[in-house]
Amino acid sequence: MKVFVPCDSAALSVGADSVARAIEEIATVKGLDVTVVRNGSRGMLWLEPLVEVETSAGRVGYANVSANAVATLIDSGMLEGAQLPASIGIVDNHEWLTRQNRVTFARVGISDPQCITEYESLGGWAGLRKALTMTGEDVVADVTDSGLRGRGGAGFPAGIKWKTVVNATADQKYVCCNADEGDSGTFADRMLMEGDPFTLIEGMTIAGIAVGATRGFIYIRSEYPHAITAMNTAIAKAQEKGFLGDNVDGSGKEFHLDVRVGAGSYVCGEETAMLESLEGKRGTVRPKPPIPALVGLFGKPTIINNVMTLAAVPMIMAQGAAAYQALGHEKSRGTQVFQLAGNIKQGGIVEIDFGITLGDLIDGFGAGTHTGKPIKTVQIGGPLGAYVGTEAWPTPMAYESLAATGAMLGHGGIVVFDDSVNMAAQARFAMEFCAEESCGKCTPCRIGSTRGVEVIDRIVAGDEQSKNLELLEDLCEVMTDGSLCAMGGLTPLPVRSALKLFPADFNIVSGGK
Amino acid sequence: MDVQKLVMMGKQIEKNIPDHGEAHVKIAAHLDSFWTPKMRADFWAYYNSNKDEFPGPLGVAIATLHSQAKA
Amino acid sequence: MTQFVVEDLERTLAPFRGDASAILRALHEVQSELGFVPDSALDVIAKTCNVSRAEVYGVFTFYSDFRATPPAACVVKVCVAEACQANGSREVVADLKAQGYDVHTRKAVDGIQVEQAFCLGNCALGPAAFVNGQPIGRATAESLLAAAREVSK
Amino acid sequence: MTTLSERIDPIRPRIGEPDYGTPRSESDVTVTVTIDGTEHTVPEGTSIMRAAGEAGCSIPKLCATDSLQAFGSCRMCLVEVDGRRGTPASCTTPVEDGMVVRTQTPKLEKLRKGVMELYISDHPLDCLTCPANGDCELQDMAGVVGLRDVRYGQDGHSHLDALKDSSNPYFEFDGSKCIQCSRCVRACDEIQGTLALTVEGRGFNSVISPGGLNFLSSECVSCGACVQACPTATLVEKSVIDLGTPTRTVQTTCAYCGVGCTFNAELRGDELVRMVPAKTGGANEGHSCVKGRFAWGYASHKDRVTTPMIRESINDEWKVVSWDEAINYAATKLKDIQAQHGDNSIGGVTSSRCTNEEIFVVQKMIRAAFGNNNVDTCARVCHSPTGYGLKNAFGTAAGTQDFKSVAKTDVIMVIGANPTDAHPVFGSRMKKRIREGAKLIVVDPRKIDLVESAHIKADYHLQLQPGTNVAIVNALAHVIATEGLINEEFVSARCDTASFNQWRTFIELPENSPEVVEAQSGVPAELIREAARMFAAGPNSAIYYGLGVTEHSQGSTMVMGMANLAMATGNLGRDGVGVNPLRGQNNVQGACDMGSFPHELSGYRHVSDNSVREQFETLWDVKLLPDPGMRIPNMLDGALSGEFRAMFVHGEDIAQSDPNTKHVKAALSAMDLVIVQDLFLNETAAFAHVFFPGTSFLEKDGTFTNAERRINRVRPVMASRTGKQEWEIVSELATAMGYPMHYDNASQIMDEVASITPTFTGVSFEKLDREGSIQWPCNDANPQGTPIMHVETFIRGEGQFMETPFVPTDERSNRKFPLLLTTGRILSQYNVGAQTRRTANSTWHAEDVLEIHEADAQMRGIVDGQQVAITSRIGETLMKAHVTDRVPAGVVYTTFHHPLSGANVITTEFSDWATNCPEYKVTAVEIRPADSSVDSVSTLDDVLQRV
Repeated sequence: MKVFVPCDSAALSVGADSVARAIEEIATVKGLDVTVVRNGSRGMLWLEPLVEVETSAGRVGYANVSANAVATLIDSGMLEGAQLPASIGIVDNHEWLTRQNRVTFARVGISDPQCITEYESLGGWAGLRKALTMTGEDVVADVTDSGLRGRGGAGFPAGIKWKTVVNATADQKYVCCNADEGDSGTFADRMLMEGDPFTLIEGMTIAGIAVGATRGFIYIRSEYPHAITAMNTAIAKAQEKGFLGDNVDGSGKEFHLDVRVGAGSYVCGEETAMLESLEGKRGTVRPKPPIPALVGLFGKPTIINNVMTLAAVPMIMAQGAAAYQALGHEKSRGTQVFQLAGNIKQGGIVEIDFGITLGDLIDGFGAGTHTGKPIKTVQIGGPLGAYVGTEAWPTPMAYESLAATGAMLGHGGIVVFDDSVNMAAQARFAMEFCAEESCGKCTPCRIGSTRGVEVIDRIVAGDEQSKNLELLEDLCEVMTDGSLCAMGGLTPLPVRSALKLFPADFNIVSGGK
Repeated sequence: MDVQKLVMMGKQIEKNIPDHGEAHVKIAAHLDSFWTPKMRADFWAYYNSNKDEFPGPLGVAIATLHSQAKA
Repeated sequence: MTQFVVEDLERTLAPFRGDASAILRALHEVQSELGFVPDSALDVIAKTCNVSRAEVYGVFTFYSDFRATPPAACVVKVCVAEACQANGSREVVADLKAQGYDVHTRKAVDGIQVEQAFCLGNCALGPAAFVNGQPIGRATAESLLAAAREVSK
Repeated sequence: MTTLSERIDPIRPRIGEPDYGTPRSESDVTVTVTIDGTEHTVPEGTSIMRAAGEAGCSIPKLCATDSLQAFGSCRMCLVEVDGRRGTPASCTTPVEDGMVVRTQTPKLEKLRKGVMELYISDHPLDCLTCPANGDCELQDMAGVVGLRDVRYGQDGHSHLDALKDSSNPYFEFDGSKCIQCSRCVRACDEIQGTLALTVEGRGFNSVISPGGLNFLSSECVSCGACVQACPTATLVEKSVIDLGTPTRTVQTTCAYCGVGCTFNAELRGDELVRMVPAKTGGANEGHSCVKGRFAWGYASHKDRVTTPMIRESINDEWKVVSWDEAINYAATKLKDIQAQHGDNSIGGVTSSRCTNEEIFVVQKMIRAAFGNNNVDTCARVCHSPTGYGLKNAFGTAAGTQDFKSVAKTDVIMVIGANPTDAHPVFGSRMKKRIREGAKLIVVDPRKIDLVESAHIKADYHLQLQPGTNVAIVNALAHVIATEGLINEEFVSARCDTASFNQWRTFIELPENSPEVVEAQSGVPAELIREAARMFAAGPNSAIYYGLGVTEHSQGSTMVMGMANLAMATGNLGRDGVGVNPLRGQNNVQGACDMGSFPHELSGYRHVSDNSVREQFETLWDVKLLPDPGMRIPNMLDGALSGEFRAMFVHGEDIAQSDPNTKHVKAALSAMDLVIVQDLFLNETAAFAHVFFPGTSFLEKDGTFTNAERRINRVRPVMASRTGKQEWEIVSELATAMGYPMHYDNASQIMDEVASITPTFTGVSFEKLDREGSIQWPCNDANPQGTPIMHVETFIRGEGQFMETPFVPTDERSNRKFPLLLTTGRILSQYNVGAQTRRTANSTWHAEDVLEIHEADAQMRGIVDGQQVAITSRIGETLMKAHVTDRVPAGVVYTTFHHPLSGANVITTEFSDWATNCPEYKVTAVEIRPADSSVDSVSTLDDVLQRV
């Protein structure tokens, strides 16, 4: 009998390991034929640890299981799929999942992430095998035709980037996966790497084969130790099975993949800073031009894509560009892996076509706040994203429609705050975070962020408020238009939006003083 | 100059100029180019009374120079 | 640093010999070996990777992970980024400070040291934390200190 | 309290060279761009900033400077480009054809002002008392953008209380003034290649750091590139702090090594404030080293003698006399000696430290007024084999390339040279090329920095036993000949067939095989084979060599061996190849060019050539001798045998620099008259009867010729402290001896050189002032000079191959003297140290030390830092031991910068067979611990007495 206990680090953070141990111990004591499978997480994080028991009717879920409760649950028939207070029924039938369209996350939570044969049995390697029969140009054309856009935040069409690299002449090219998922409120990359690492390996291998890059790197932040282990283990297995190495799946083509680990720097998620860090250097931002597609890692043509972008590629190859292109909203094609985070009742992964409204995500999937208090604001797209109020609920979640409201999708993280939040503190934090994490290269970001904290403090303290409001506005302009990268360039977004939506939190006296 | 020094220098030159039967010409040219007349004369004087010490092209060279009235 | 440790490090770092792109990896390696990066290790890394000491120093000081002194027996990292703020991480940090654990000074008390982190990727179950690398969700000052004491026992 | 605008002075015209912000693009393709409504055509790859700057509409900037790659950090140079979003930085954005750029719009003005406001919010408002006042780019830019008010105030978080680092003797780092432009860090990386600087921390807490140490204890080599790159007073010369900002500039040439860097001497009134390397300098292109940049204070050192002095006997006190008295005294004595002992009883030595003009008049005085050819030069003891060898092979006694050529080299072979210490500015060029991917072969007994240092690693280090150069070069050539790697096409087209065939037969002999040579040299045969293949593969392979080649008993053979190797592989006559001597002193090349050798007149023409001699005789109105005169060793030997009685020593310290000090001193003591012309009472002056005070390079008017044959102008930065130019003194001495010589100025002397020297006919001060510098040959055939020689044919016609049998030196290690001592230079000191020891450079290298391998040290009970006695069969000296793996077992090494340790006390009389260049690089020695034993204490006394 198979029992599934997630190995995802979010599940671990609420005791999944001890639950798994408890089940094994009791099964041993009782002489039960139980195999505990450590699957990825289904993404219904508020239910973790979510134990699933395989039954003839399907996998029955038991939510929020604690190690202490395991004995009682087993005694009460959990291993037989009994209906208990903790039970959520057949997991696949859970409305939270049935409403979604899991493409990139199709296998996450289903399988043992490190079982390479199970990966194959669930459709893995089909995309790679197909790509190996095609020319690089044709693979790139398929990616272009699918409409896949970079999921890291900028939304740049992946196919165009790949085409630049495929057309570049060089003795060495690289594929770099940006797994420096540093935005607060985002965890999709981590969950995919922990929950279905072979998909990322497959996506990167396809990219490498397509553009003629023989080496790839996955840059993972050090805050993700479990993802690092998962990727390293999976890479070793893929090498052993011949999906990586000098002769990818017997094709005679070469692709080598390595994990590189960050060391506590948010800005290394910026692609050029990531390149510097991959070269072992200080993670400072490079000016563009030249673009990394032409002059990237070690000065060579380089594809840089986010985990979600690359993980979408196997499906696009396996099922065809049209299938992916058929999903989505306007110019935002395919699905987006939204992450519901912060003060939310039902937090987790929602993969669904672009175009779902913000309100549907938060109220429909999220079911309001965790604390039960009213929602005051939502920050979309990480620490550099705008704060919005409930007036934004009807906005379709897609690149252009969000941009039109002055917000941005970013990496698809949505952080919910209840009405206890003070938005001046949040605006100050945005500047503080920038001051803490700025690489320090360009002046607007390096000095501006520190001044931003000071000016906000003066505004809140009521010190020459109108003068300082004007100064803050000027500073935001200098940072937005003058910064070298998005770190300094977008920090004003949360600041300005907080100020605009919630001036009272800044103690602003009408008319200033 | 101490004539023994000149002998040492001459022999060193002889050792460093490979001989295919024409080394004495090269040695003579070298001494002609770089040695003062007095050095050549002193050396010849020594050579003249110690010919046994110079069985090789160096002796031929200094003799040649002398015959051209350059030593 | 004793000669013995230097030789140990040279052995540990041998795979990076002559590789200027390995500074960051070498620093990770040293820190995982010793728990911190002693000043003399910077010179060993520089020599190994065939780079200048200044380059190593620049990298060492850029990344917040690296420490110049040995860590406490237990290191607690509390996320203070937005999603965890929304779930009260500011309060957790304040509670910890009230008990003597300051995320800014990182001063160790009873073998426990508390640091702040920006996002641990557990944003739906915040406040998120790590106790010596072990993830903790829905953290409170009490739950963290309890876990930390368990670890440093 | 003064207001901000009062504190920020209005911009004044600044001395110094224009700065276009980003380097020149080398592209041949041009694009046309519209900047502020006007079209400009520039090379593709030019930045918007440079295009605008060249067009005269300069864009505000702080982090950009045209000696460094664009960085894009300050955000002062933002512009608007039609059809593009946002405000790109003009430094990092290359122009494109048809691009329309606006550099001045209200939006840009507001942004720039906003950025400047941020800068000033973290910068002290002390412009008026700041050492960079009037020479500060931040101050200039604040003025340009019209910043009047800093609304953030200065109470916020700041670096105003940052500590100063004054550890470097020459410059100070004041972190409170730093704007984090990283120009210093980038200069250390891109220009110097040391990477001693970095940014510590990140974000607002970023600070510049020499690797977490202070500047002095860091990897910093004090080249000054960071100081020069700094746009504020963060990194500033202490002399500027002490004396104030300079107000005028005089361009001149460094007087240290053979690189010949061009400097702008910056003065405040008549006081020299600093020396700044000139971007227009042909050899250095804006770079410098610690010696040229900072170590010029010796020129005004209290030890300088500025008045003539005479004495009857070297046991007497010196008597200060007038110039007339000194000159007449010397002339009368010289004439008396000649009357008594014959015309050939006197002679002189020219100095490679002096100008071409000074050298020319000295050799002219000797040939015309002394009436003999007893003239030699200190090149005798360094690069005379280069002259001999290269002249035989190619027809001219000079290096084949310009320094820039190395940028096109694919395989660099460095033999017996240590460029990062001895020729640092060229060393940086070389390192840059190596970092770009050029292969490197180092042939040296010692592990020099090029073998392994930050970002540099030799592909092959042939760590040979001292004295086996020729064996190695033969083995390299043997591999090339026997493995079919000879460039037959080049050889048949360019070289003499008969000599080639003879050489080929010789070089293919088994005695030259790597396997045989391995036993002689200690270098594994396979390494020699692989290095030879790499060199032959090129495609552009170049040889760079130094005194480790020439200062051997087979120095000349080795030079010819390298010439053979270059010809056999076709590596001559184009960019990126060649045989390149790295000359020791600033004007070794010039001293040789000017006819300083006893057998040659200017332009390397033998005195026996009647037609040449007749030209000089006509011009000088004097009869010249057709036979070669005495070389320095001949003169010294002649002094001991009584035939040579008087010597004019022009700016050379033979008592310290020539081998076997004891012998040299005995010879000097034996002479009736020694005339020394020098800045200081040097070791040789102890034996002198007449002392003519010399002028420092800062007082000279003339030219130096560097290792790449580049004639650079030397201009007087200050008035002569002796009241005379050195060529004046020499002319007056000649006149007093009865041969009238007179020049109104140095320019006339060069005109005379040009009138009679075929390789110099196109050279004049006027032309040099116009062109900056010229590489000879410069004549009707090459009016703009000759950066690369032997392009179509060799000067001598066909390249001449020479057989180069390996003849081991007679100096061998044995049971009594089991170690081989070899010598070299260190970065901070220069030769005998007469100049550098009189500067703060001694901070880095206060004494010579003996490098010894751990195995040799252990065997003798020697520990690091211990005083040891070094004994050769010639003498003994004392030094501290430094136990290191830089030298292999069996070899010890020292520098020769200090008279106290006096390495030449122990060097031998052996010399190059062809040129008598001393064999400094091989001395058999024994080492023993020297402290605590009675015996060694008395030895130390001996040493102290000797010096």
